[in-house]
Amino acid sequence: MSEPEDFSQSVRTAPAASQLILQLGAWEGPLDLLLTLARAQRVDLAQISILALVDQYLDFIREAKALSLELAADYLVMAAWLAYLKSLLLLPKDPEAEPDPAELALKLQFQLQRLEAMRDAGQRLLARPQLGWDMFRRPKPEGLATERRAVYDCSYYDLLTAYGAITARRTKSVHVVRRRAVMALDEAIERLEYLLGRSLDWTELSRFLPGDLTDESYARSVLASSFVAALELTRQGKATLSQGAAFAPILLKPRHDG
Amino acid sequence: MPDLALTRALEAILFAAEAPLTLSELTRFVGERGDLLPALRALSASYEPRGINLVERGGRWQFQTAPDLGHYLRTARETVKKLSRAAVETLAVIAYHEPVTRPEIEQIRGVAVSGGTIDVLMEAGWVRPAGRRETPGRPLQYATTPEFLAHFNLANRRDLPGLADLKAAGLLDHEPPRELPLPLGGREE
Amino acid sequence: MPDLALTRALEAILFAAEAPLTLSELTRFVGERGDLLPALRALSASYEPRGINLVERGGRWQFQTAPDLGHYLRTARETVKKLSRAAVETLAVIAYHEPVTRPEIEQIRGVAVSGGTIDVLMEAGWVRPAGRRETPGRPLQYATTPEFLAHFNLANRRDLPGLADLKAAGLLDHEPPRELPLPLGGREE
Repeated sequence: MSEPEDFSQSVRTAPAASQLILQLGAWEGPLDLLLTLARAQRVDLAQISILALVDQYLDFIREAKALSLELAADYLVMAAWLAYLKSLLLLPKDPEAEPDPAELALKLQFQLQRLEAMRDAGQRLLARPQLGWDMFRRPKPEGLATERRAVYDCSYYDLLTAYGAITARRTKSVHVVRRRAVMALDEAIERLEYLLGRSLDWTELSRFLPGDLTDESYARSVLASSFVAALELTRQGKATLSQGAAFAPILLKPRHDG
Repeated sequence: MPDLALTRALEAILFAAEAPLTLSELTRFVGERGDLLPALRALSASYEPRGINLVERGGRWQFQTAPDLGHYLRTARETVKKLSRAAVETLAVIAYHEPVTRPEIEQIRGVAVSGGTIDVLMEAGWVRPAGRRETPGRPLQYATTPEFLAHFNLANRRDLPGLADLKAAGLLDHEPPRELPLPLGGREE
Repeated sequence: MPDLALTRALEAILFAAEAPLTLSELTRFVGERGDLLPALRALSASYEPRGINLVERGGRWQFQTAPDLGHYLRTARETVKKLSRAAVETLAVIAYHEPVTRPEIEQIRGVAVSGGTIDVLMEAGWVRPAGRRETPGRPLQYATTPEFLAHFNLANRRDLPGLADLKAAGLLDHEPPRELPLPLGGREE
């Protein structure tokens, strides 16, 4: 083998701690380092001796410290934890021990196996055919058209109500005031003045009203207009008004001296 | 079919190409392999019955969907829209007074009718242009369509209730009020 | 092959589509025609020897070039961005354990996962947030996308390499109740 070996190869062939130290910084944390050490044992991770692995890790940390290499805190925390695990594993088996050191060792083993499995899976994924490298899709597909078609919602009721509303509005807008039967004031004045000129003495206002008033509303209009006409003629000095008491008949007499 | 490996390569190249390719462009991709034309022709023939065809257009080869399948590449997605009040009223006026011109609709509604309102009704398929009125200006008339009758479940226009019916049904809400009309201009909604 | 007209329609639709299509999207274009799956499978089989393949990836159907022909097509194309080791590992953890929370990813990898790593995977369109875990703190979960499956030519998650073995070995179990108090390093990449 004349080709320069890659690092993992060299670990496998010569798992000396000094060589590992040269690679410090190549690991993604303590678990990664542990996995590298475990692989260096060249046994199935399921069969690995956790005790031997712990020793290797502790040796590595010790040597690194001896070389005054900066060690990240988590490597030291892991070292402390592994030293603790090692002491538990070496003590006579205590069935009451909590946590159970054998179980802890199994969990560590499980974690290493799982990390290795995931690392392997990642490589197998990358080895698969990839889109944009092995397979290609059409770069400029024409695309599928989705036409948005509006469906209008309008019920029969809506339609009829709308027409009802229009009709109502329309009748309103063309509303014509019905021509009511009224006697205009001008007409009343003219009429009263004429009739008054022919009378001589006090005469009841009602006597001046037309006698054939069948339309009641017209009759009221005539009465009102004639009363106002009487007031107007009095103001003009053409007539004199008199009333004996409240609600008594209103009397009217012409004045000729004005 | 000639060389299967060549045919597959041509297939993949033409599929992934950004634009139709000439013979010389194809040669650049597959390398010198002799005359590509027989392979392309065989490939094209093998696609003939499929929904995708391989065609030559002006010396350039390309895949395209079979010309008879265009209608599958579109789909309609329906969205329900509520008609505006102006549109419902306009529709009602057209239904009751058809054929009716736009000025007439405006006069009846007492409001200017925007072109968009009638467009919406035509889009809905309920209103159609119904010839021109033979009066000065020859205004366009509008009428309802058979779809209008179908949508409102009417046998014909005579099924529309008359004013008396509307009043009886309480749809002609109130009688014209007794008081004088307010001295207002055009009343818009 | 079943109904030729249906098969041709499916072919044309999938060819023209801008993105892989689900069964229900296909149904929208071809109309109600019963179960499309047998037709798609037959069509897919008929393309198997060709340079273009019809494949199902994460429930979505698409045409793509055959994986062995990439070398004809690469020339003009940019090479796939190289993923960092941390990103590849994180992607594998998410794919094999999904849905998985960030603390779980960190537990498995033994390293704190930088935000950037998951970002890169989300930007590639391979990973998506997949709701929150209903446990204290309601941590966000991550899962892979159909594009992830399509990118790595996987029909579905069951096609993940070695998945069955890993499952059988119990390596995909969410660990025994108590996790190891392993310290997480702050370093990654």
